[in-house]
Amino acid sequence: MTEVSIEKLTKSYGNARAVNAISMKIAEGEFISLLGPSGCGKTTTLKMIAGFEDVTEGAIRFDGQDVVNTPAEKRDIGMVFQNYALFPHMTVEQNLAFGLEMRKVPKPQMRERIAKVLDMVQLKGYEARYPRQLSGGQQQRVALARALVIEPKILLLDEPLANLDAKLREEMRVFIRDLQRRVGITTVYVTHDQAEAMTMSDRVVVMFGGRIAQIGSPTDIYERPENHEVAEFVGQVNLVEAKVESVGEGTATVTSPLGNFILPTKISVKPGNMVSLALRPEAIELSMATAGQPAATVLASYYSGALMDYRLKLDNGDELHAQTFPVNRFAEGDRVALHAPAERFWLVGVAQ
Amino acid sequence: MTEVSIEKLTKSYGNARAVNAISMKIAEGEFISLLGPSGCGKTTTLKMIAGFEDVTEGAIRFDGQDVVNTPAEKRDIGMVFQNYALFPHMTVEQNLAFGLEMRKVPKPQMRERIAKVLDMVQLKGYEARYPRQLSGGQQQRVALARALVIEPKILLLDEPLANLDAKLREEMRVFIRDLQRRVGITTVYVTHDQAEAMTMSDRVVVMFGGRIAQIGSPTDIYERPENHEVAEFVGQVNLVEAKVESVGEGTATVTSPLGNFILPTKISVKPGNMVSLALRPEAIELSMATAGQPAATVLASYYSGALMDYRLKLDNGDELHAQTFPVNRFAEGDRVALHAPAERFWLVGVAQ
Amino acid sequence: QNKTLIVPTLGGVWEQFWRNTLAPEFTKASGANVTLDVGNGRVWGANMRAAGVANPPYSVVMTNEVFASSLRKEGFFEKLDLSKVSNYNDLYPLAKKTDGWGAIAMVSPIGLAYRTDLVKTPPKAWKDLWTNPEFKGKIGLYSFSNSAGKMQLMLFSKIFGKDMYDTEAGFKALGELGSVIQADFNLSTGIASGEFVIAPFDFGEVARLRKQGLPIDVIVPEEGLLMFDQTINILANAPEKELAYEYANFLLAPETQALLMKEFFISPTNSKVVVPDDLKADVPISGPEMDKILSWDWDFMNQNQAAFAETWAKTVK
Amino acid sequence: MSPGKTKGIGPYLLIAPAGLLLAIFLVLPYLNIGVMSFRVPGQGTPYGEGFTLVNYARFFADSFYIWQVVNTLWIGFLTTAICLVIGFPVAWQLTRPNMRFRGLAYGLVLSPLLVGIVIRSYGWTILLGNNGLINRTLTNMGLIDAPLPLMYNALGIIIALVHVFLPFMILPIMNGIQGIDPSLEAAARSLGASRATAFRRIVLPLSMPGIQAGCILVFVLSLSAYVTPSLIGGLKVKTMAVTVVDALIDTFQWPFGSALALMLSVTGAIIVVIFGRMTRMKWKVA
Amino acid sequence: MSRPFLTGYCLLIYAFLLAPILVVVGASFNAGAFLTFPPQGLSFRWYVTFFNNEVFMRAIRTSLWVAFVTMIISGVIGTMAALFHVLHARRSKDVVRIAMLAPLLLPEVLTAISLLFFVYAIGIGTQNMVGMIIGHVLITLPFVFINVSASLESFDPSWDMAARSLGAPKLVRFRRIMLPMIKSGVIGGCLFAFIISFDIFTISFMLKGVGTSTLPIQLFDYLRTNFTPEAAAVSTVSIVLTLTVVIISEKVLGLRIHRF
Ligand SMILES: Nc1ncnc2c1ncn2[C@@H]1O[C@H](COP(=O)(O)OP(=O)(O)OP(=O)(O)O)[C@@H](O)[C@H]1O
Ligand SMILES: Nc1ncnc2c1ncn2[C@@H]1O[C@H](COP(=O)(O)OP(=O)(O)OP(=O)(O)O)[C@@H](O)[C@H]1O
Ligand SMILES: [Mg+2]
Ligand SMILES: [Mg+2]
Repeated sequence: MTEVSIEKLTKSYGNARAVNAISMKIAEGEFISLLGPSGCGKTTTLKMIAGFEDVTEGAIRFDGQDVVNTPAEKRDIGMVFQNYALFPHMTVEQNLAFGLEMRKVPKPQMRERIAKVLDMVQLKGYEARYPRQLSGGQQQRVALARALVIEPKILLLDEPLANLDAKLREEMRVFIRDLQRRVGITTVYVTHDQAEAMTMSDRVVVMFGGRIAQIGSPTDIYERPENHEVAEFVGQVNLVEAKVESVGEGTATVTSPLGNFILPTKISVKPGNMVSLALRPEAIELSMATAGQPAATVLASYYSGALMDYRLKLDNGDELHAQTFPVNRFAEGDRVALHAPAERFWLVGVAQ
Repeated sequence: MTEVSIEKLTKSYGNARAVNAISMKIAEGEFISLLGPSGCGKTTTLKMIAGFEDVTEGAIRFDGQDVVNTPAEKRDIGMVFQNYALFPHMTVEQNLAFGLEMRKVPKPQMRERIAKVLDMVQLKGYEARYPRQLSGGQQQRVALARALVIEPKILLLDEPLANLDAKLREEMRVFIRDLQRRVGITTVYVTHDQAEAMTMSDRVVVMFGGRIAQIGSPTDIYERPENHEVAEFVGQVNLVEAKVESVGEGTATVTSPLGNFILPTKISVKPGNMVSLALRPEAIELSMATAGQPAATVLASYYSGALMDYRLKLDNGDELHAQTFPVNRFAEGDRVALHAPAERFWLVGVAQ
Repeated sequence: QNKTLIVPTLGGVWEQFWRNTLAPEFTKASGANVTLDVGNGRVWGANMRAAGVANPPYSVVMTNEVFASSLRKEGFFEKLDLSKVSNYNDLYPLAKKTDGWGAIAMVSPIGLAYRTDLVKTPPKAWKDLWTNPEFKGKIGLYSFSNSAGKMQLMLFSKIFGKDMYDTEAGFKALGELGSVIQADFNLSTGIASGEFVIAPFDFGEVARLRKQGLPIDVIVPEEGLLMFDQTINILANAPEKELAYEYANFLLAPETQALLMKEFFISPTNSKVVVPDDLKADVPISGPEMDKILSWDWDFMNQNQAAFAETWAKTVK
Repeated sequence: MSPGKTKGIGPYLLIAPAGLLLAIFLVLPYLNIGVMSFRVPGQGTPYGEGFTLVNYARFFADSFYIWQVVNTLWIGFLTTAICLVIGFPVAWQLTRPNMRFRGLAYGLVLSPLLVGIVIRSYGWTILLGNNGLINRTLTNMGLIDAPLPLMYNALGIIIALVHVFLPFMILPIMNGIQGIDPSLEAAARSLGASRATAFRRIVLPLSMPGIQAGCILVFVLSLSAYVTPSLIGGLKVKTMAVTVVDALIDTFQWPFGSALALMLSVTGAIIVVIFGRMTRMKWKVA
Repeated sequence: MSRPFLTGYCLLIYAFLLAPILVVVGASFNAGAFLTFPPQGLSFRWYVTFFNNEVFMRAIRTSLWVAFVTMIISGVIGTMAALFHVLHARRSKDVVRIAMLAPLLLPEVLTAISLLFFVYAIGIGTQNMVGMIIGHVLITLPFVFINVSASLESFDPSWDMAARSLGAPKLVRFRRIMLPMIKSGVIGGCLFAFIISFDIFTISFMLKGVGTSTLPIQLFDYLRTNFTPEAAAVSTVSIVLTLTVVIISEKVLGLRIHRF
């Protein structure tokens, strides 16, 4: 149960800043995800919180105490490393026992806890194996188990599920979330998987190039992205040209090929401005075209397991991407009608 | 342009068989994915094809030639290793150049090819970095680039995108697929990501515990899984109790809480048998309940970015999982009607 | 084309002197080239044994009598053809002890040296090592592996027992000597650094140390002197026998002996050499005084050295 | 490592040059020595007629020699242990990424080897001797009355051996440490291990290949060292190597010397094998 | 261990390593004619003497040459043997190791003597330096072997696999991938081989070619008779030379491998 607060945290490698003056406050027991493209500084941030990278500038506080000079082992953290960092000379069991030994957990209790966690990560029977005798995914699970078994105050997870299949991943998520809630561990979770970040986190931090682009709840991030980059990063997005007709109190009325809408606006617009309407592909529903509705032509359709992807062409030439369940299938060249509720649109500034 | 054929390939570690008598034929220029839970033997299979693991039993043929005794370096393969295996003492550029040097590609052409690939994996400007100065995802991309730049006859990719975010992943997929098609590289792709396997592959091989469970096109695998395990693995699946009413020529008529269907059957059933009806969550459409339709009560709903997940309870007490776009949202306790087309159901044998 | 004689020589200053002075002299006298081969009795012995009696790598060898005597037994050397060694007759009797099988070309008498600054009562006899408490724990000795070590044993046996064969007495005395510091070859370091203050030293060495500024002096003990000897031997199957004889004769010549005396403060073995006054201090033993040098039964020593070495190791502290 | 390679004669070509060299120039010459050790000791000749076990009997019958073996092993063991303890931190520091003056430090580590044995012993005599710098300083300061026995005993031998063998411990350990991923240490600390514990539980065991190599080298070298023990030990401490050398080249007891030498070598070899087995890296063996 | 403590500790060790050498270096600047410490006044006269001493200079040249040849031969075959030992030997591991260590386990004198008899038996004799160099290779081989073995233990086979997947033949893989990864072991082993060969006494003494001499022999003989500071000067010069070589190789080759 520790509150973590970060202030203007910066890490430079030579002239380049891997992490650039980021600030955030993570509440006790909160589950926060770091989301961002490869190389944006997620691992670096995590390592600074853990105490493995020197802080170039800024402060890190646990419960108000500056910990920049506290050695890693005194911070009571559990960490899953992106490259696992399993101890090659210890068996799976010894790897898990290590943290417990440091905490002087009595032997019988230790054995019990290890057995429980191993069971959860589905590696029962692998106790005596050395890391190099395990598959990639198995190693990753050992790394996860090793960090979880100590039930630390702060949990730092660096893409801990990247090498697992969907089923296992799902089960691991539940397991992590359960433990985290039960013990009340403040958790920072690094993932490249938007869906994972969305389903697991209390809040999501989106980073780009060492800076924080947005912090907010998953719904915030997904449905009210503060800028186009965030919107694009956390999901696919369609941009449709629109024209501002009139401006009201924090809202604007726009006309577009998809219809006319009154939308809240955070950017300053004037009547007559050309803007972009943003819309997620899965917000679009398709049906056979009937007259009087916004319509489009199917350019291409892809099947991807659970979903159908359509590339559509509006009559004004703009292209759209729609994603639906493969209940009704449309073929290339079909005319389809588009439906999308007004609240799924948002304005993203002047279209170039 | 090489045809790869594998026959009764087996790899034992002591008594345990990591790969157990698998056979398959990969056509020239085909793109095949190995899909399966962690530890099922994917990496081991790949390494045997590459020539890095001794074959305990069985044969591997490239274009009909047995290669079991051909050293790896003579097999003209490109491989991305699960742990990258970048050369730590070489810069990014030197890592990429290595394979080209082995092929005696002239300097100017080499430089050009490296620049092109680096551009594709979005690592322009990183030429002079050493692997240790890169983030996890960047390293993975270098590993990918290193295997691709040599344009080998056979490409073996072991979870090459596991550490990348969705956007980059998507772009890399297109890049890999493009190159693979253009050069006609026979490709074996290991992934834990079902969707990836589905979208990229000509055929998918599903493995469990060292054995092949099913080989088939993505649609085959997803929509006509040969058994329950495969079905479960490549996507979520609902099982509904049903009763066989009558049996026809390869078909059976069943009654179930979701309605009555005539379904093709591969398993032998007799009238009066209790069987399971399988159905994917996303095949279910929900609407407000009206009389006369199969209906259920919403137990819980989760929001996960693009999708809504519902846990539903049928009136007979069975639970179902449905996945829809968040167009209509239902709350806990709502009564909903269920729709699902008959062709999305399949029979999976006697329910226990 | 000139012939070449391989001349085994000791290293360091010896080699330098041979290279710069003696070899050119010999070349001038004989017209033959000289190849110097640095080593010592052990190496030459090993080389000759390895090569075998029939094919020795050398024609002439000058080494300690202790090595020479066993090699002689093994048949490597021949009895000197005295007609070819005209200088043999001028040698002191001491130098002719080998019965014509070799001739001692150099003698470095060994006395008892002590640090003049660290010793209050200078010694007079070997016995003083036991009796003067000043020396307790500060005595240096040659180890048994050195030929001087073997002589020490025979000397002490003679002093404390019936004769040199009474080694029981000798060892008993050695045991009573208490702690001594042994060195295999180099005693100079120890005495220079003051690790011990008294030890057997050859006169030449003492002279050198004194010249280098070390406060050291050496006495001729009442019981007599030991010596490092260098016997010159001719190989029975020498590849260059004529030259070898020429060289042997050259070494024994008074002119050569004088040169060696000046350089190394050895006691000349050729009776025709006169020690000039300015060298008297550094070469105190010459002429009739050569009688003070005791001689030893090397056959006895060689036959029993295995047992003696073991007893020595167990006895000397 | 990678398979396909272990097949055929390929790998044996790697060991062939060393194997041949040792077979021709070590094993063959030593056959002679092996035979020699069964010869009848000679009188004034290297050996006499016929064969006998008397040389070995003489070794086993005399506690003087048995004790020498014990003594030699003990000195070897202590030297190795001390080298390990004082060498490891130096090796560790030399591999730190931000180490400055690495070249210089590396050179310093090697420096004891650069001074010939005689000169080096002279240096020690100046320092450790009864009349040496240390003893003189302490005496002048009035701290001691009689000189401390720093030389002419096992202590002096061990000091001098540690000094000259330290490089043989440090370099292999450095090689071992360089193979350790620093994130393993980080992982240990994230689990609550202090620097010291992480060092002890992670760095130390993972440097085992280097430690093993260093210990074997130092131990073997200590066993066969004879110049240092004879110069620094003033021949007061009997070690096997010194006795062997005496027997072989000073007193011409070739049969007995050969027997002693072979006993010493076999003992050393057995200890090396046992040590190798004890420190086998289980996690590397399939 | 905390950083300052570690640094302090290491400085102490370096002091220990240097102590007797400083004595020697100090003595070499002795103005007096005798090898004493502390020196009686400072001067370079013994260096001048040394550089003008043709015998020493020739011995140094011989030693350097022999050490160089020895280092190359030992370096190559010792590394090969280590490769076999770590990568290929299974059951023969112990045997290979003991065999490779044998030259150190056996007393150098005995090796020297038996080799001397052997070279005469096969007709090489000591007319040239072949016998001596063989002896030097025997003695230095274990050092290369042990050092290379130790660094090979931490070579990750997946690097080799990656290189093979890129089509690199065995020798190229060795030169471009493995050698850079084990270079500290190879350099360490070769340095040992060089330095030890430079310092070998007994083998050289017994087996040196007739009429030649190496520095340790010269020095040894010299010290028997001339205990002057010149000997210390010789040592000092060889330390300085080697230190320079090591520092330059650190700058040029980098003695540390950047793996992580
Ligand atoms: N050296 C070994 N000794 C014993 N078992 C091993 C060894 N290497 C791998 N295995 C086992 O073989 C099985 C297959 O391993 P493999 O690496 O092929 O799995 P995978 O399908 O690649 O899994 P993942 O998706 O987790 O990477 C695993 O159960 C693993 O534990
Ligand atoms: N030692 C280093 N020297 C220079 N740059 C570095 C170093 N380590 C990391 N970087 C750079 O810092 C940036 C941030 O790296 P970081 O590992 O934090 O990324 P990340 O967000 O974890 O990415 P990924 O998702 O790919 O793991 C990257 O651009 C990387 O190239
Ligand atoms: Mg990262
Ligand atoms: Mg795998």
